Amino acid sequence: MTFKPTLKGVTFAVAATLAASAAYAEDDTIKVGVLHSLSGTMAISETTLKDTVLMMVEEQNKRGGLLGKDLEAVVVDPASNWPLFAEKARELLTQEEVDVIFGSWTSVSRKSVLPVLEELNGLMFYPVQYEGEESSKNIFYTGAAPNQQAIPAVDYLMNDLGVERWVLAGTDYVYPRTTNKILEAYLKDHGVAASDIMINYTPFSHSDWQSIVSDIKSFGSQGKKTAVVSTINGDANVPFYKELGNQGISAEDIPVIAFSVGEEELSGFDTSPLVGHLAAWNYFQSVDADANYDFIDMWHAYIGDEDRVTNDPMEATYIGFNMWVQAVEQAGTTDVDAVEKAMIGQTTPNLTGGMAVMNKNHHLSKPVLIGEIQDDGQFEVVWETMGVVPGDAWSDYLPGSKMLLADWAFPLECGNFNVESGACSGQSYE
Amino acid sequence: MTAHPHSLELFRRDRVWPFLMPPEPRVDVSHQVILYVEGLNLSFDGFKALNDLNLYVNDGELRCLIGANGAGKTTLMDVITGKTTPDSGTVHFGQSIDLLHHDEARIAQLGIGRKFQKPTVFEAQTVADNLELALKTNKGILPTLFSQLSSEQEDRIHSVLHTIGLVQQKRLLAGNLSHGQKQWLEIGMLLVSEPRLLLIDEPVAGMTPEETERTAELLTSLAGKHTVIVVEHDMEFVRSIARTVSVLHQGSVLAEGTMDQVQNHPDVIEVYLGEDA
Amino acid sequence: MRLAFVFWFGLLVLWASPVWAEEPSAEVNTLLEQLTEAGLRETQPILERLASSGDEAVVLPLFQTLLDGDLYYRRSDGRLLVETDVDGDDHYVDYFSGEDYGELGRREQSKVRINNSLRGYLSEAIARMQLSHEDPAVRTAAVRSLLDDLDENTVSLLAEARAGESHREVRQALDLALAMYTAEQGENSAARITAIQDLSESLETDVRNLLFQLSEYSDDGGVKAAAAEAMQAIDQKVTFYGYVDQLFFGLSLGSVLLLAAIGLAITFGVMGVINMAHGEMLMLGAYTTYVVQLMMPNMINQSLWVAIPMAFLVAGSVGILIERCVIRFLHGRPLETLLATFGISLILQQTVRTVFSPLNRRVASPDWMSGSWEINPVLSLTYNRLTILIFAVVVFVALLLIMKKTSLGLQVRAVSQNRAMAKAMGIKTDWVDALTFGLGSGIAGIGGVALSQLTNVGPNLGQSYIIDSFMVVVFGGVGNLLGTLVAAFTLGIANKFMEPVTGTVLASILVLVFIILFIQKRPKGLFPQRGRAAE
Amino acid sequence: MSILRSVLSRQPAGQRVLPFVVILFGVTVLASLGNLLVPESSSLHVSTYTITLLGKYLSYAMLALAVDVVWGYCGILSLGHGAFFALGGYAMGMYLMRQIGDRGVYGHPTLPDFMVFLNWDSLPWYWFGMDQFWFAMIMVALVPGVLAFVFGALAFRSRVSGVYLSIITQALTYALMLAFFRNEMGFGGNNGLTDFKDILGFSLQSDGTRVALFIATAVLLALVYGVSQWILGSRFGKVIEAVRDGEARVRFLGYRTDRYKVWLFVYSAMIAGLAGALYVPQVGIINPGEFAPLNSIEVVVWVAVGGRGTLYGAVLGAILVNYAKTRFTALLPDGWLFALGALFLLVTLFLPKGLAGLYGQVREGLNRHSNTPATAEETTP
Repeated sequence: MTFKPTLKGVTFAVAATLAASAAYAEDDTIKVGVLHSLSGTMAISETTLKDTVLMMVEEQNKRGGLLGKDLEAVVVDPASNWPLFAEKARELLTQEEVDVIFGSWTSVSRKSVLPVLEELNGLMFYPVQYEGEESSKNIFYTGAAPNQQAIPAVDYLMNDLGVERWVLAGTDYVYPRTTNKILEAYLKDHGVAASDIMINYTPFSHSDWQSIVSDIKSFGSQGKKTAVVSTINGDANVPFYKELGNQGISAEDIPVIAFSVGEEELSGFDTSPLVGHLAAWNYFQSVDADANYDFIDMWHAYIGDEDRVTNDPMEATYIGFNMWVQAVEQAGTTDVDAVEKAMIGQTTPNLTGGMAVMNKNHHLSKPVLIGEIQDDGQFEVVWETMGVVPGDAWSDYLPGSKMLLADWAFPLECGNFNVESGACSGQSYE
Repeated sequence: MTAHPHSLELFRRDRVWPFLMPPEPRVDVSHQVILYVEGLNLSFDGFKALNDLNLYVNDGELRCLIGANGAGKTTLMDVITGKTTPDSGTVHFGQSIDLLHHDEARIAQLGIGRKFQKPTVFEAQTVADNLELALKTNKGILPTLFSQLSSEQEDRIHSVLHTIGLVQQKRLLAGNLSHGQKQWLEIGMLLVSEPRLLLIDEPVAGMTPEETERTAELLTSLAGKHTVIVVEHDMEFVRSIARTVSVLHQGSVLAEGTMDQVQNHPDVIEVYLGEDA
Repeated sequence: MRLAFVFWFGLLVLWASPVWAEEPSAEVNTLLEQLTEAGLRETQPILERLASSGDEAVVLPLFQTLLDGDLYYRRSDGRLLVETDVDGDDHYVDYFSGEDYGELGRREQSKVRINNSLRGYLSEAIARMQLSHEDPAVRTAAVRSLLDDLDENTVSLLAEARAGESHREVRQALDLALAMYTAEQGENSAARITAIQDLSESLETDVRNLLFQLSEYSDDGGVKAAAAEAMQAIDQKVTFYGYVDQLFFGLSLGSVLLLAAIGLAITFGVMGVINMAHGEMLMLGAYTTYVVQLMMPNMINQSLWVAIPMAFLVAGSVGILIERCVIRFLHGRPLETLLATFGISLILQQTVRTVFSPLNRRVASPDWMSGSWEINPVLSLTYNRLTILIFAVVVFVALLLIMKKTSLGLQVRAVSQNRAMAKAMGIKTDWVDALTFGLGSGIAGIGGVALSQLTNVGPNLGQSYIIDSFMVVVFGGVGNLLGTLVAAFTLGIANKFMEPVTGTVLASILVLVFIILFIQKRPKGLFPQRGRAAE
Repeated sequence: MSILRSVLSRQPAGQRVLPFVVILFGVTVLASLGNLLVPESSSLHVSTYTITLLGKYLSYAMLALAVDVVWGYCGILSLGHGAFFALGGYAMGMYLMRQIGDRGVYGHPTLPDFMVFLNWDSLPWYWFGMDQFWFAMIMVALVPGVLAFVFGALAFRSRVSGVYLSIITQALTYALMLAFFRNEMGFGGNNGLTDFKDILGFSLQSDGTRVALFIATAVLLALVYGVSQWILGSRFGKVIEAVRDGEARVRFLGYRTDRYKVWLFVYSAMIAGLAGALYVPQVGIINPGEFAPLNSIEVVVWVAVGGRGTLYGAVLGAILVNYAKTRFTALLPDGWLFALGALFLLVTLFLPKGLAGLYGQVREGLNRHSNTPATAEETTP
């Protein structure tokens, strides 16, 4: 059939192809959707996670697949475009009919996908540390909540380093805003005066840090031990750290503790001037554990490059994937409702030598580690929590969410249950 | 219908609403002079394009401007039509209208039309559309949006088409016309806009001798009803139409008079034939 | 980092005894054994005992290696190792015997871990040991690093050093330290007040903090008043230097903008090509730097000198290619060159992403660009910013000379002003076009080398500078190189002086709004081309 | 009366509108029926995914149309139309946010979640009235319109044109992007507005609402198409085209071209705003990313690909390029930018009039047997 390139023909072609592609859902594989940006600004972080999921899928298939079927990864590229995340999620769920999605990095992409997941009853694993204040029936959060990263980090600075003055520096978006809000409340609870807290926000990809670093320098030279808590995002970190190094702010004078800087970010520049600055995560590549060494070997073998690093979101993906596999095996089906029920209470080894537990609020229990940057771009663990810390969906330090509780187990089955009013609001699933 | 007759008036399709009509420009020519140009000075980066230039043109006159390249002919036209603002000097249209206080569009609405050196017709539009755009009519936004050609206007366009000999090409895109035809079309656009004063820059450049002759006839016939200022290099042509000629040199008027007077003017001879003559 | 190691290693060899020297005494040996087994909290007592063992020849290099994070031990027997670079591979060498154990796997060796407080302890201990170092600069630095922690022991050490010190600067530093001690702990108020008055000349932050403490909490009224007065004097100077600092920041931002925009001032300003791929030329320059460093891993200090001409060639030839293949077909249609070059920019970005991966690449800074030039304790200019500022001006002057003094420049100007006439006069306009575009792109490539020292080297590098570049060129006036210079520095300084008041985001927005309004007022920029030719 | 008559009597324009409307409605009706009436098991079923995708394409088509009106017909290359689109989207988003009411995660009766989270205790003034659909819809057109008016009045009066104009429109959208990223602005910062529940009382998650939105988009696109065709077919349109080809000349004919340009720009901005408002409920989110300069440039490319200076070309270009994007990013994620970049190059080099001009170009080429490159003939900037 031939037609002139008219609007009519084209639109029909669109409709026809799209409709047709839905008809090919095969039943002999279990489909795993991968929703990570492969182009655009977020590609730099997310491409690694796509590779991690593909590696895990390959490994699982080597072990004989799942429920007697092979796993099949379906990769789409939402191109760092937030509305496209929703569209691609819909495509994965309705056209490709995937059984689970591993995806998203930024909060906004998760927020964009969330209504689609709830509408179509999909299942997604979100592997990045985030601001909390959310618990959806259809999402499992395998990254850290603020109480699994920020609060222990501040405890460490306060108790072990004797920090009295605080700079909270972040990129202007929701994660730093929430984290800093929580920290501000937390610090004030611990007797820190408002004049000893400096809060600063910068735009995405900020590249000229001269003034801010110099402000930090003078803020920090008032005689009290000062630390910077950095929630600066992605791109902006390299020029920030370069400026720190050049202006001679050493970790002994003013330590900077970061929540968004991991091995991957450090691999982009020379860390020798930054030795001793800190990061708080639930995993570091340098952790001395056999599970970790195995994982690193597997990663290097898969990616074919000994220089590639591993990082915390990769561990979160690893845990999420293994938990999902266990839950599917336990439920005997990939049906979302059954898997969701089976997920709660799942335990699986993490990469730091302990066990990760999925809690009723869809967040994990994880250990919190604090590492110092080394001159080879790795972190050296200098402190860790005694045991694991359960993730808290709703912060106890925010007035709006103090009274909220997430519990997806019977009988509550609510992501934001208001303890005071007894109401469960904001749910848009059926 | 008992509507007030005046309100009915509002909906007549051949009229725009009165409150949208700009006040009819009245050019006061009680002293017979329609254009006063006095003491114009203009320099670009040190180059004096106009140097204390004075020029008076009578109503209904046909005036030719001649002069070497860079004498300031085109710059003078730019100043009169509002394209360029002089450093000093005044330009008055009739007794009362100070042209320096108006922009190009207003000056055109006042009744000064201009034909450029290079024919600039709208090549992507038809010959008829080109003329329609040039019609003397309300040029405001809403009137233009809702306007329709009235039968008088269509007649007007048709008669101009006839004058410029493009009746056959009425529906042709202007871009497909020959160079001479474009020149004619541009003259037609001038005619259809019924200006009081026409500024015509090199009208016969690139025309065949026949066309040149017709142009000369047309321009002479225009004089009287309209005032015409022609800039031209073709001396034959100037001689054939000119009653009064002004010679521009280095931004000011060197001589003025009939062709013969000008040609025998000592200053002109000196400038054109060299100092040693 | 290997590079840093080489550097420090070199230093070590220069001033300390060779690393693998005599085997230490039994006491030290036991301590070292404990060191490899200790947890972070137990390390400091061991180090203190090591320091007090008195064996400086062993302890000083050991502490230095530890501080540099190069001290490892073998898991099997606890032998101390140093990580050493051998032909580009990390080898582990026995700390004492110098025996090379080759590359050891993750599970065979471990690092002797230190943390920030240990690092602090180590640098202080090293400083104390270095009070008698032969280099006066090292001695000064040692004294200054002790300022924040002056106890009786240290002070007596310092007083002793003062007695035998002959170098002027070291003496000044020592005097300052002793004055601080007197101001705080002096026997009578008169002595304390005199000391405080001496201190008011100093801009050291430790001094200021001490004075602040005294002015707020001192029991002695006279001391309190003197401290407050001294502090006021210091604060005035600090404010002044603050402005100087801001000005420098502004100039520095301006130089970055200049480097980013200067290539565009040629391609867009002179040729009228709206080159949306300009940012990618910057990116190519930055990646060239990366590749050059990959090819000469042991010569980072020299690599930039190779990278600059290379970047010019790479970006320049890509530019010529673009001109020959695309832009020459689009003469006189500036808006279409915008679309075409935008397409090119996407292709270049994706090419880089495919070849080098979407991850940022690590570009090392040469040593002469790290650190800062400390004019005084509150004013220090970072070397990289300073270098880039000078570099930007040099590039600008060079470009200006090319445009004004060479025949290429003359032809370029001729073609840009009147193509047909230039052609008629025998100028090969095609050739000139290609070279001009190549020149603009090449200059952008050089700008990219500079940017690689400041920011991320990744596929998005170009994108983040393209809008700024256009703003600078348009603000300065298209076709006017000097305008570009003035515009870049004006915007840089304006931005930096607004930032403290409005915050970063608002400052950028205000600058943009200002440019939009400015263009309304002067559509042709700060320095417009005038005359009929410009129409 | 005279208006109506003049609308109806403009035959040439009317003739061009009709086939477009017929095709558009045909597709719309078929797709809608395919979604609502055909059972899911059938191969003729049109999935909701397809419906939202088509809806998105049509809103993009409307945006492309808006750009074409100013660029193709008047030569104003706006690299900032994404700003008007996003502003319209935000106005709609604000309405949808207010519709959530107390169903947000914090359960606050009026404040959207992000405000509760920022500890605000009352709505900022510019959020008032946005709970009324009619008011929000006025804002959808008014806000972009006013911005375009202010910007246009400034720029066109001072005769900023060509490249300079393009670049300051880009600066405009960039500045707005930075501004909307700020959390203090009260538009949700980077996250923007999302998690909408319903529109006019209908759940946004039901197929019926989605189909209705899709149909509404199609109807409004047809309407806008018709009105634009009528405007451009009027003498106003002739003036506009004349401005594109020789603005100075038009001024000497007595038209105040700056005013013509301002009003056309305002009209175009309003269409863009409307397109944004239709886009937001269909994709479910609006955030400052829509202001990114890159987006605006992409729109220009759709128009260039389809063929500027023809309205159906713009619509065609938007739909085609976006369809290609959807397919490409699924099949070959790494290749998309290569393809898009190559598309830009090829179209500007070989198809200056876009696909819509392809037919004429081919015919001309056959007739003339000429070897001159197609590009050499183009005269418009």
